Amino acid sequence: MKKLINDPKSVVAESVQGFGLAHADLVAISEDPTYITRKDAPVNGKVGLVSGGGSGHEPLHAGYVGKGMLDAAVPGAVFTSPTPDQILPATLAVNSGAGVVHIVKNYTGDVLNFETAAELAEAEGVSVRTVLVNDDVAVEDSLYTAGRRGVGGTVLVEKIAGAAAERGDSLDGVASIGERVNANVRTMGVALSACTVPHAGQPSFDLADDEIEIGIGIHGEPGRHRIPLENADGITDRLLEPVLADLNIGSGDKVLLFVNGMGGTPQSELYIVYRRAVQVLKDKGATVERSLVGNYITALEMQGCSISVLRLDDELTELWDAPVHTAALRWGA
Amino acid sequence: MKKLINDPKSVVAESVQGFGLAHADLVAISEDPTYITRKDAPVNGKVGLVSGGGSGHEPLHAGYVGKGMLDAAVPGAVFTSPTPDQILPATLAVNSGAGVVHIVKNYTGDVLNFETAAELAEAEGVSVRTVLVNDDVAVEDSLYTAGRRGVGGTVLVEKIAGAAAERGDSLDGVASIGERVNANVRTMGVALSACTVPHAGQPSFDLADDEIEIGIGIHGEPGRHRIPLENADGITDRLLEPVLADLNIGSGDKVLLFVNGMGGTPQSELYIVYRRAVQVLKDKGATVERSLVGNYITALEMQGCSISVLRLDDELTELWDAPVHTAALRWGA
Amino acid sequence: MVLDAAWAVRWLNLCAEAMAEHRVELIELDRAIGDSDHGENMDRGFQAVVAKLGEGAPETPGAAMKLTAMTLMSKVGGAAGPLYGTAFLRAATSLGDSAEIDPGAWASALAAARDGIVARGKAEPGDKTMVDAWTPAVDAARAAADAGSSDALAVLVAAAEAAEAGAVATDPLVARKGRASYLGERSAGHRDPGAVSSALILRAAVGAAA
Amino acid sequence: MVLDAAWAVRWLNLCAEAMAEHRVELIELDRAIGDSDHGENMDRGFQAVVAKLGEGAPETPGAAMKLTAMTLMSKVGGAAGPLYGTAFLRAATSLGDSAEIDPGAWASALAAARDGIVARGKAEPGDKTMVDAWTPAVDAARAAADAGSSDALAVLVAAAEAAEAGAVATDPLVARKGRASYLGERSAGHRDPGAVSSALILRAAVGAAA
Ligand SMILES: Nc1ncnc2c1ncn2[C@@H]1O[C@H](COP(=O)(O)OP(=O)(O)O)[C@@H](O)[C@H]1O
Ligand SMILES: Nc1ncnc2c1ncn2[C@@H]1O[C@H](COP(=O)(O)OP(=O)(O)O)[C@@H](O)[C@H]1O
Ligand SMILES: [Mg+2]
Ligand SMILES: [Mg+2]
Ligand SMILES: [Mg+2]
Ligand SMILES: [Mg+2]
Repeated sequence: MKKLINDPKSVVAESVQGFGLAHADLVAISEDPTYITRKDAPVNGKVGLVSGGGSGHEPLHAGYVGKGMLDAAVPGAVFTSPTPDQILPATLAVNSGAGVVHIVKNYTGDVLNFETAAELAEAEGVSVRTVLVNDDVAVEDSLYTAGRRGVGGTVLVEKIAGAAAERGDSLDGVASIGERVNANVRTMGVALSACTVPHAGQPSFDLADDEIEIGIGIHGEPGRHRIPLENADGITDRLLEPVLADLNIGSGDKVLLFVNGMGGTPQSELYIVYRRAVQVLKDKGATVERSLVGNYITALEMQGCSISVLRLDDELTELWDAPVHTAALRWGA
Repeated sequence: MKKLINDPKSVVAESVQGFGLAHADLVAISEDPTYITRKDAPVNGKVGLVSGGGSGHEPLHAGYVGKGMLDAAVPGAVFTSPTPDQILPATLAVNSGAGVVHIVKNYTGDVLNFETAAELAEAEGVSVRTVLVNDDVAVEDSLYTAGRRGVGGTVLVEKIAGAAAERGDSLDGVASIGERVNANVRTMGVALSACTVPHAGQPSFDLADDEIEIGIGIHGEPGRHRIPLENADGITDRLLEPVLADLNIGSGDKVLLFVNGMGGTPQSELYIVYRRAVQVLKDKGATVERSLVGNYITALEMQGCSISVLRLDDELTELWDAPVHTAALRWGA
Repeated sequence: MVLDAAWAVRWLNLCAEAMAEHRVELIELDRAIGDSDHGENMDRGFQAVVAKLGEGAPETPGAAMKLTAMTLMSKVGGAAGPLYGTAFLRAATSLGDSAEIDPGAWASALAAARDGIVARGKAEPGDKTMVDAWTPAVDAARAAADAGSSDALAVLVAAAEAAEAGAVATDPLVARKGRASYLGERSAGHRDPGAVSSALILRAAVGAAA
Repeated sequence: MVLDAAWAVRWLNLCAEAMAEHRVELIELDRAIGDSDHGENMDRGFQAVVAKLGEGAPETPGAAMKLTAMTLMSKVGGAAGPLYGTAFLRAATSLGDSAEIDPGAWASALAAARDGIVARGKAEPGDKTMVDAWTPAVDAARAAADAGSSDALAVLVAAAEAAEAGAVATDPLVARKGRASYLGERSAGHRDPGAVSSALILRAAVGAAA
């Protein structure tokens, strides 16, 4: 295992410290328990937005703390959801009295830990609503399973719900915007190589030189199936097809197209995938109104990408365009 | 070789097309010959800024085309400098009459091709000044060698010279600001793994599991020497030491600290390096006034990083802070 | 053999030893069908329990288990943290403040723990989770206690053996809960890491009484 | 054998064949001490030359070489593009519009080409660059021509052989120019890719005359 780290046990703490030093104009850091808040939190009268999850997905979530997006991010150990004793103080720290929305990716660990923290916060008199993100079409959704995972769509939920909070929407309003985004976004991912969790010291799975994993998540879990390496257009078609089918995208639809790198893929390759995805959407009669291309929700140094499509309406577009000023996403501010 | 590409021969063309589609609000694309211009080029009365070089360093240079930075970017084949028949029309396209500055990384190929293009442009009545970037302390600088390479400092030269052009500086003024940045910035890099040039199909060099290359450039060239893997703090010290020595950084100096990922390194690791670099600078009595942490000048999917330090003065700081709106760097606009 | 506070402390210390010893094995199991963190999480959690116990000895087995519940909840994270936290909390509640645990009370505590895991995680037997270790353990402990065994050790042993067999029996299952469920059919042929750590915990209970 | 326009066209086509055939070898040489693109660049450049030649046959050797210069300049990029572009341009100028090249004129054209490379690249013999193939080739061609050989083939052969020996002789050198110079001492023990492609070009000139 080759990494620019000092010790697997100090990866999260040291990287959060570095992040705090580099972005001291935007965020404040709590070291024990670990969480990151907007520097000006709590913002008077504004609904607070908290997200979190295992580390290793950077810039998610700390990179999205700031004006127009999250009020707090709560990083767990690498690929391990954080604990209530981190989530609770983060929630209290960003509550201005207007209540707090938890944006939670649908994994058993995240759900349970945020659930406990929400109960404890309610017990301290803070109203909490939870938006569960579950946009991954690679995973079967059923009552009898853990349900679909939260992946790329999380970034879009955080941005758009963040804009709703910033414009002054109520607690229920912010939560319902977040749910609307989640209901209209779907994602599918591919890995060309695995990632290595620092304390594990070995790649999360073994892929032959001519194989790729289709339907991977963001935790180095193996995907749904393994196929021989294909060219970029073929892979793009394969990822996009179930996404568009599940969303029933067709003629006249306006979408946001998000091509996300898993951490170890050059930007040039993401643009090659993006190019093909635009062609496919155009062929379906849909219009790409907004785009995002880059490493926004990653799995350490994994090579691969995910494609997310969000069906836009005027309000979602307006909220997407609203000013945002965070370490990883910035415009209009 | 595993890449999200269709064909090694179409990598640059398709990725530029995708880039153009994703950033149609910012840039216009010329496909043959290949170059990217600011959408509103030429900007009336403003000195034009053109940079370019081999592809594979994305977001450099296309990602820096836009308000407050470059007017045009000219991408060559992967790791191959572009030709005069690309550079010349790009130069003509962004000349508003105020002349054009070429920002050229110091490699034999870039220097020769830009030199020819500049001569041809002058022959067509366009005044051209060239700013040569050569910030890499890994390489010996002497009249009898090819001289130091242009690496991380290029991003800072492009941003700051871009701001000078945007505020209306003259041709000579913009060039001299660019030269001032170059004179005050030094960089050193490390690779944990090699990259694979698409048409070569094999990693550029072979590194054992417990080895790293110190003093690498951005083209997958092997570095100056190979050492056993060290921890992040040790590597940071090793990179920073010659940078600070060459710049003679000491008590009272104000600097911009730029920790750059080579493409395949997780952000969390870059922040661990950044954290240590801040400590070292603080110990020397220097103040980190501005920072940049992320993948800004890459070598495809190489794992590793470079550290650049720029000695700031009030004017450089002001120009760094000036509004910029490009695909990869954006603030204040 | 009496199952008192001293036994509980010995047990929890042995849990920590077991997690440290099997850390890599649990990471490897989780690597195959999950995200490679289970061994790291359990090791970190039980080291914290040991540290907590070092600050002052709990007076009853129930108090020891409550302290464990709170510590695991705040140090483990992931799915296992809240599930084990709830399990230890429910067991502690079931035991109340009695100074010693008799076989029937132990069987009831195990049942309460298992019910807590099910309440939070919604997994059924056969879903390839830690429930597949706990459910046979609960049944075996209950049967041994009902058979009138007044030998606490025998009840502990019955539970541990059943948990171990339950963990082994997860091998062919297709996961329907937890992270392994994302793999669908590909999850078959691997042992569930949480079932294995559950068996380690119940085996440590035997060691503490032996 | 006369070195006329037809010979020049044959020569340039053979150059393209040689670059295609040695593409991987040149990439490998550049991978060791450079950035893995030399074979790709030369192959792309000479394919473009062949395409250009297909649009209409040049009337003189000089015209063929000028067309080659412009094409390489606009299609190769990197260091090699401008260097070979200048080399062919200077050779074309040296040859003027004569319909046939005699041995002395060929030797002068090679010298002009080499001087062009040196003027642009500032490399000296021994710097481990293509100059180390061109300089012995120039000397050998001049010597053969001065020896009064009226046999053009003998002059071409002398140049090619000297270039090949010159390329081999770059093996132990430490690079002082071009990308290999960044490696310092580590560049020793590898052959310079540009010296090898130069030798291929001069060998193709022999093939076109044989
Ligand atoms: N819904 C559930 N019910 C019961 N146990 C579960 C459930 N989900 C996961 N588990 C258990 O948790 C274990 C994984 O724990 P761990 O790796 O620490 O958490 P994570 O899956 O969040 O990485 C699984 O092996 C399984 O036994
Ligand atoms: N200054 C120079 N003078 C002469 N030849 C040079 C010089 N610099 C580089 N070369 C030649 O160019 C070759 C490399 O060409 P190529 O790989 O196509 O370009 P790049 O180095 O830009 O990738 C070297 O092997 C060397 O022979
Ligand atoms: Mg986990
Ligand atoms: Mg090159
Ligand atoms: Mg796990
Ligand atoms: Mg090269």
